[in-house]
Amino acid sequence: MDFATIASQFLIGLSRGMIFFIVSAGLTLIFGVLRITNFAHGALYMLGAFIAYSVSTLFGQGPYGFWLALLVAPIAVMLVSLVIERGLLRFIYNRDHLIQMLLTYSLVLIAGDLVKIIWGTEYKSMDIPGVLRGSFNLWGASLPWYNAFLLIIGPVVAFGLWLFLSKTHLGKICRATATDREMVDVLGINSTRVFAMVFALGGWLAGLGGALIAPTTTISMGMDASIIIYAFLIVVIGGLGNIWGALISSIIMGVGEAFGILFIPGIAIIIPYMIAGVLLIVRPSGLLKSAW
Amino acid sequence: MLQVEKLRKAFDGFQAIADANLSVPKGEVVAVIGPNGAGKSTLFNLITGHLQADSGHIRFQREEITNLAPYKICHKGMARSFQLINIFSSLTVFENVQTSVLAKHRLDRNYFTPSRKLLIPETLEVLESFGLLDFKDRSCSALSYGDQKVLEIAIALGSKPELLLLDEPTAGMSSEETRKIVNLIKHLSQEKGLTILITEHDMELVFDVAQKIMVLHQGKTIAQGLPEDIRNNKSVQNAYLGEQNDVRR
Amino acid sequence: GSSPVAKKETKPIKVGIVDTYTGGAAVYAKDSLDGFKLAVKEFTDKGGPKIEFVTRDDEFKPDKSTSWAKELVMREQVDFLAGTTNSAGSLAVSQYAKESKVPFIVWGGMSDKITGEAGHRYVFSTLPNTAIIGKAGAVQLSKTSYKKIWLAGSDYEYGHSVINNLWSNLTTLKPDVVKVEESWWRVGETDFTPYINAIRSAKPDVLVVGTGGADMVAFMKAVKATGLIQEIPVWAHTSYDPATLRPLGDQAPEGVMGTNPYLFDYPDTAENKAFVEAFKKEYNREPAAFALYGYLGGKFLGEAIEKAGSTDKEKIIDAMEGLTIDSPVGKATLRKEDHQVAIPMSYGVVAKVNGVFTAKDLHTLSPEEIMPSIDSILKARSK
Amino acid sequence: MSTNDMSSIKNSKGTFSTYLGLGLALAGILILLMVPNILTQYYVYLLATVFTTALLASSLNLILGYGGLLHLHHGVFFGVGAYTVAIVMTKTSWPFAAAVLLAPLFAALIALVIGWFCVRLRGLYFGMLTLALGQLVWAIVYRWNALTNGDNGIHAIPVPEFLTSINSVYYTTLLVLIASLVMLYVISKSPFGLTLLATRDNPVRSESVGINVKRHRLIAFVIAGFFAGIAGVLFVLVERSVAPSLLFWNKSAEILIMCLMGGLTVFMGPTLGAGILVLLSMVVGLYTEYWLLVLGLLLLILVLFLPQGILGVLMEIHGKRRSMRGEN
Amino acid sequence: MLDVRDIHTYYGLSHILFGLSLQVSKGEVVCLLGRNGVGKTTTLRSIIGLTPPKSGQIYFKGQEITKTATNRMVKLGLSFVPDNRRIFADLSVRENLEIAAGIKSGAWDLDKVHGLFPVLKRVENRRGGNLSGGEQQMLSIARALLGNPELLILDEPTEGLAPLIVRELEEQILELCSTGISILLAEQNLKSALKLANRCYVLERGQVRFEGTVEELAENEDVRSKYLLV
Ligand SMILES: Nc1ncnc2c1ncn2[C@@H]1O[C@H](COP(=O)(O)OP(=O)(O)OP(=O)(O)O)[C@@H](O)[C@H]1O
Ligand SMILES: Nc1ncnc2c1ncn2[C@@H]1O[C@H](COP(=O)(O)OP(=O)(O)OP(=O)(O)O)[C@@H](O)[C@H]1O
Ligand SMILES: [Mg+2]
Ligand SMILES: [Mg+2]
Repeated sequence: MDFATIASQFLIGLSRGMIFFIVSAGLTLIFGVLRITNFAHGALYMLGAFIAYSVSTLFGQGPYGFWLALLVAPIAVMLVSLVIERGLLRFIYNRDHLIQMLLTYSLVLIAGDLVKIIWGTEYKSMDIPGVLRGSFNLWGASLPWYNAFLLIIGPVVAFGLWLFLSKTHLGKICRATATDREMVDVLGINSTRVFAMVFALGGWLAGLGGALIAPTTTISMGMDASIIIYAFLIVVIGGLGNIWGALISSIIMGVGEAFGILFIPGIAIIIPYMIAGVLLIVRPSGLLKSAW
Repeated sequence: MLQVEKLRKAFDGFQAIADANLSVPKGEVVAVIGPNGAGKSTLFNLITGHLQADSGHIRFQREEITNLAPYKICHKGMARSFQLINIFSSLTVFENVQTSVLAKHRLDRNYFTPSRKLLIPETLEVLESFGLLDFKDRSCSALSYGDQKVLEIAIALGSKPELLLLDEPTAGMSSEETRKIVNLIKHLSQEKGLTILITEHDMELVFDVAQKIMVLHQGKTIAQGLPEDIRNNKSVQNAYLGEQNDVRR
Repeated sequence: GSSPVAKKETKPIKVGIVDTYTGGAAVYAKDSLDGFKLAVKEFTDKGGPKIEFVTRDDEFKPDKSTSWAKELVMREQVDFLAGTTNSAGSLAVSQYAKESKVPFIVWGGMSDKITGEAGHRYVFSTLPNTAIIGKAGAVQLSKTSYKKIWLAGSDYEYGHSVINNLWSNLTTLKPDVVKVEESWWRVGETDFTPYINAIRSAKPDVLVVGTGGADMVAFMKAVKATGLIQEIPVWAHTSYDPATLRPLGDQAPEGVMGTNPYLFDYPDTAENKAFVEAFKKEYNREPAAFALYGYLGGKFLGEAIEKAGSTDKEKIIDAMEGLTIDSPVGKATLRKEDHQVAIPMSYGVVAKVNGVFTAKDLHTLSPEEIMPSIDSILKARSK
Repeated sequence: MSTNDMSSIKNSKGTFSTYLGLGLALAGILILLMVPNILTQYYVYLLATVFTTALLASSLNLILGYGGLLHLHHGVFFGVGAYTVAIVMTKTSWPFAAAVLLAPLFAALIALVIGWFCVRLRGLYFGMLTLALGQLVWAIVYRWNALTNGDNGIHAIPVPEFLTSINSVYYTTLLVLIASLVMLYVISKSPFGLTLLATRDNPVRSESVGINVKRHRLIAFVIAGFFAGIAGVLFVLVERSVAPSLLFWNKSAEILIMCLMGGLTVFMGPTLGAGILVLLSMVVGLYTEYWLLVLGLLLLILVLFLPQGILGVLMEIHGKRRSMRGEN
Repeated sequence: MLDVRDIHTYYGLSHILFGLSLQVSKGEVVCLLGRNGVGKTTTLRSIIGLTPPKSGQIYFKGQEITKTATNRMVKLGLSFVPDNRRIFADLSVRENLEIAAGIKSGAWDLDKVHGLFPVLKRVENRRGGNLSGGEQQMLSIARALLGNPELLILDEPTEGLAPLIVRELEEQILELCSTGISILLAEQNLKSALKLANRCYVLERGQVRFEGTVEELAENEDVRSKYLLV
């Protein structure tokens, strides 16, 4: 195996990890602050992809379509999340995990059929924007521009989240709310607003993930099911609620899978579960400390 | 009966227990005192296996028990109560104590005998000695705070220990209830011959019940001895007790 | 107009359709259902046999397929079963069809086991299965000079079966081919670049892919984005199918080879045109391959009822065995021995013609060329 | 009733309601025994499915309701049980009895392995690891073509002649369900069950009264796996085919919903939940292809308004009435 | 300043407060006394809005706050230090303080708080959850002060603290009132109550049984033995 292949495979794995990160960051954020395991996160991601498709179709799949979709879809998903939070989730914050999980699972079921009602059953596809088409030569191997684009977007999102959580007042409040919601209220901060905001932010990230993945794949019902298990595994491996853990495990997952595909292509399907199983057995409570 | 030697424990680089030494003679009531954050609860957690020590030794009846799992330590004859109430919230008062009695008799893995037929007199006896008999079929979460605190100790007694560790048994209790607990401790020690290790901030209580006192300060044992000696120990006074008259009152 | 035959009071034949109307695979079930409905309508219009139907959604879960099949047979008392996009569902229902002696027309499941080793008197298939697809691909590839072959596909029955059949046929047709390696991706894979990168580094002569549904479109996109096709030729069944090309827009990779059982504009015959027109009129879209399969299912059933002159299930089965009908793709026969439909298949490459992506260099493979031999099937069944 | 008897009723309250419960159960069983003479074949089959699912859900409840462990992937043990029968019956020449014996044992073995890793974790971590390891088992079943036929599944699984008619399948599943439920009930009332409740309420405390919490949980896990394996055997009897979707996580989610629907805190809750869900999915499926939408909405209502489950609510009302009577 | 009128509070179905009334005037230190479980904490939680009363009214500076959301209390000038401290375990000591700062402007800032509790400066970067009970209590009070309260509500501030610390804390509280903050305090410890308070309310079963100045209470042997058992 030559160096170019290994290096490019590494970068491809990294870019794969970036999508994982963007989706699972939202999941882990919501878990950390709201203490809710959001099964519907995959559905929000799927919604992001479908909305991105609709937006870009509205502009005839033209060059601006994608960028506009990238802007609009996450915001639309954020609004949907806000409705979910205000309309449903806020009634179950002090219930146990199982109840919360099942509530979000009910949203998965509902979302699946709603998407079918709204967008129909046909496969949808969205164009890669002109400037990101094709690939470039990398030491003799080739790397698609779009993957390179993801390699930039991922760290930008990560850095933004870090700034937000550790440097802004709001970020600190988010973390405080994660430990004791009632006390946050006692200190004069409106915790319901914090919850709503965090859930919306998580939804925004899911929508962003969906919009980013949309041009590279087929937009279809069922794309939620395939991402959600990945996102869960990543969040758990990283340490529940820990964004940096999610970043690390996303990279491990993406790169691990890429190399699995390179070296044992025949059984690539079990690699994520193997990675997850091994890491969780070695570090049962996640790579980094749970919830901040 | 219990020896702690050169015990150390750090949390993320913060030395919570730095060189703690303690010996508890059989049949005595020994009190561990020290300011808040001195490491008393941590010491208890190390002794009962809820935390893993970084170094040092804990011996119970001449047997090394350092870093053994809590349930194994319990089987060796050590039981404890907790600073914060720590009971089986969905069980009845009776079942709370029965659970511990069952575990004592290693019946917790009996699958086919209905548990309401097992070890009833023994459980009732414990409940009776704690004055909880009247509530036995109540859900324990319906008890008052004081009664829950008593139940907390009753559960520990259910496993018929030789050494009982009490972590602030009277925290948040009224003076009347505190008096009840003092009497209970004296009863357990004098009538039942139980060895007791206790932490308390209530100095009146400590000097009332303890035959021996160990003072912990910033994770270190700074003094150990008879109550009178401790009372007069200068470094102890500085660290904890403050002026003498405060204690005498 | 009503013919005198139809005047005879016959009880309608009731068909119970179990198929996947939820999730990613729902698109096929919808197509085949519409095709079937068109066929039923045509019979009704010309006063032919009365066919009623009910549908049940199995959510792509085989255990649901059988439980619905049982409901349809025992409670709804249907005479025929049909459907199931999920191959495992088809096989499960087929087993029940055999036990309950209720004939089952498969127009969704593509596994070669359905009419192959697991075939029996009560199961019919009106779509080309993976054995046929694989053999067609082998025939096409055997006409090329490629020797070093990388096999890849979606990690599920369809993918494996197409590739296995293709490979075993190709090694007979062209003994000097060698397999470089194989790679399998999960169904629903969103990012094919790591697979393509790994394949590219091994420099095979050709990449042969067995993937379907949503994965097909995503895979084709990746072939384009990575520029793979400039370096390594690619073969994939249905690569130039409108269902693949339409969503791709201008992102289709030119030059990908493939085979296809049905195109609405090929063969350019009157029968096909008529079918496309009728379908368009009913549903306002062009028929895709699964529409044809559903249509064939309806056609075979109707004509068999007419031929049998009876609504007795056993007699209809007898009539169906070996039945040949006129279809949009020419003569279609349900082979007597294995109940597998024999229709021609096309092969060609993806190309841009007048600014639109379509197929070029189309050739037709006759059923004789691509159907697995009866001998091999009987051998598999006797195992 | 005069106030004088009040105290005696209060004392015998326990036994009285026990007898009432027993009487109801017996009457129910009698009716169920007559079902094949009353209902048509399809409903007999459907009830057999209900029994299978009920056993599966009840076995999960030992871990979920009694152990308080967030076990998210119970379907795996069910699937392993079913696959064991399928593989033994199609790939070996061993007798059916061997398959039936092996299936729950093998399911319990898988539970032991998965549980061995999981019981070290708490709360959601426990749940997530069950999910990850369960999906790993699914991936193996899905991928191991030579043994499992991959996603094609195994069909036409041969079973002994006397178990082929729907009625005999019905009686078999019914009897196995009753026997298993009785066993699960006995276990839940045994010291093991009481201790399991204690570990659910307060694992730290349990440990310090001398309970080996991890081992206790592991044993509960294995027992639940064993009974799920039995349910897997019943599934093969009823359907005679298996496919990997049995081990996929959304199957397990369905089982969780059943437990919740019936009520986690009530022994018969999961059984009731299984019955409702299986019957409902059939009835709704007749009218619409949007069953999942309906299920989703139903679940939403359940979670928001009836989190104790249907039986849970009934018991609560019953309890309140009783305490109201007792107070007077 | 604070006027609680005839409130009835429930936890679910259980009736805890039975028509309880109390007043706090500006600059006063008022102490709620009573044995375990008489409803001191519940009274404070009712005022702050964590368990709003089912009936009765609460006025603060003439404005009715009976149904006001907890998170608006700080803005109105009410800060609360709960009995179990409720430190944000995962935030550093400094972050714990920063969060509370800036909600309502006033004299208290980080420096001033550090001046009152020098310990907090030393452990600034430690995780809140790793502090000992006493440290947590100080942090909790400091955090409440950053809300610049006009009325500070303290629930058993000396519970579980070492005598030395208790004394220190008492001094700090007295210092606070000298800055003009009114204080409402729940205590079991009669000694510290007598030292700190101007007026006392003695509770029993969710009702006020005695109301008067500290001196009156000190003289009233009857009430003390009946309700406080000392
Ligand atoms: N969350 C709750 N649910 C039900 N009852 C409660 C709850 N919290 C407290 N109680 C009950 O309310 C009553 C009053 O409790 P409260 O905490 O107000 O007492 P307190 O005077 O503060 O006692 P302490 O001195 O122990 O702090 C007690 O009987 C207690 O058992
Ligand atoms: N899990 C932990 N992680 C980090 N630090 C800890 C942990 N537990 C305790 N500490 C620290 O160890 C020190 C000793 O705590 P400990 O609870 O043992 O004190 P204590 O003597 O029981 O005090 P108190 O009388 O207030 O209960 C404290 O400074 C505390 O912050
Ligand atoms: Mg302590
Ligand atoms: Mg209180």
